[in-house]
Amino acid sequence: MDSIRIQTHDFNLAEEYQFLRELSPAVGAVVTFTGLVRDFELDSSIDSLSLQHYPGMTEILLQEIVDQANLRWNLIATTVIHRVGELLPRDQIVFVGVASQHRADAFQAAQFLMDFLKIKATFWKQVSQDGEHRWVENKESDTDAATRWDIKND
Amino acid sequence: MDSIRIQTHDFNLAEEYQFLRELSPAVGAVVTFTGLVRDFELDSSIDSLSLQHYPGMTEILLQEIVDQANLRWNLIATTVIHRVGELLPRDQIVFVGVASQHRADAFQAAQFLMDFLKIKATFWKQVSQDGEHRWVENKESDTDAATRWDIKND
Amino acid sequence: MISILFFGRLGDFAKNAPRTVKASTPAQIRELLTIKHPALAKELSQPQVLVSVNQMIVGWEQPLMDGSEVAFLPPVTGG
Amino acid sequence: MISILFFGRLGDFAKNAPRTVKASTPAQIRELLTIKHPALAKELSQPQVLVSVNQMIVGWEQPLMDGSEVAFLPPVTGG
Repeated sequence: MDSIRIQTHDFNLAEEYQFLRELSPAVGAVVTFTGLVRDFELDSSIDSLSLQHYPGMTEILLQEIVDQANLRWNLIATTVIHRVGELLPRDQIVFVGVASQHRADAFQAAQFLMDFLKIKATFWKQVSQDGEHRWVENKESDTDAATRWDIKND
Repeated sequence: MDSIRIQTHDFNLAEEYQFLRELSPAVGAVVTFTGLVRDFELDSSIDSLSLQHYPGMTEILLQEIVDQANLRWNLIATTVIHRVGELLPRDQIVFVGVASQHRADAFQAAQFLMDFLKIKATFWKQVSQDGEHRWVENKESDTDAATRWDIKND
Repeated sequence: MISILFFGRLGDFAKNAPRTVKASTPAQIRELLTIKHPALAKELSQPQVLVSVNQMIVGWEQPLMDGSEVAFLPPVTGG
Repeated sequence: MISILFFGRLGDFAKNAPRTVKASTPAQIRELLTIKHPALAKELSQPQVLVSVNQMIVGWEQPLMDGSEVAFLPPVTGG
């Protein structure tokens, strides 16, 4: 019961949680992660964020990551939502929700999904600061976060 | 901005999330964990669950765990809610929500809080199965889960 | 007097046990219970059972003062 | 013909670059761009830039077929 959505409109955490929670009476744990636009980037406040992606390929890559998570952990359902287009500080950008019987699976899988989404999925962020547009640089810490899962990062 | 609540009534994940999300424009990540009553215990379906706790002491112990998390990670806010009293299958039992600037802190802290809540906080579960009441045995896997955080388990 | 509390499964064994007692350590309370409540005292001797005094986990030889609240805690199962 | 896509910061360098080309490998596309779009070609030579053909990450010497979709991908920054 996996759902992968790339959309310009906002998402509703309560609805996503309710769906995961009600899927099965075997659900004992639901972990959600929500990423929000912070008002700062490199110590300077931002006006807005623009998210570009590679339609088609992004969905394929996210599905591969979700498939990997399902192979590694015992999951009941997974939801991944990523917004694209223009976003403002405090807006929701990304949601990962995982339902499982036991908490360790949901926690691990949610973290894994975010770590690989960060380094694999074809999204690019551009920030607008003081009227200037600038593409965000990727962070070494994100590459490091993914390496701990012992998957060949080709 | 920590909140620790022990209550008989249900909680609303959407409200808890909204509170954490809106606390500060620096919030970049919110992780929530919700534990639900599963319909099975030891391969036999359950009718209900009764949760007892040690009023006063439970709050002290949960505060200690939250304090530990704040020392270890860079957190903006933490919410811990645990229900007590009579619960039915599919009911929500426990909520942990963590807001932070970066996702690793929120993920790690939420997992840490649950691991130590499980082995430290003075709650006791009794299940009702086929008209019989039975106190739930603690799980070795929970003790194991807590050991990885390298804290003396006195 | 010392007030005593039994939680979880210990409560089932303590249905007819006293809730106040005169004693100078938690170990002594357990000792006193052996006579009239042997099944309970046996449960209290399980190595996993913890004891708290005034809501702090302590050792079994912790000195008690008049008015102390002693609680016997089987392994916790919350979450 | 091969259709080509540029993402992220590469798009800024590719504003006047062709979106279709005749080439037998992604490396050859980069080579062709060197003449009229040297700044873009230089960006494409950055070791972090990946290339995909028909939405699969491939090596720069991957043979292309007529109708292939080639995309040049700078390091991703989603999430």
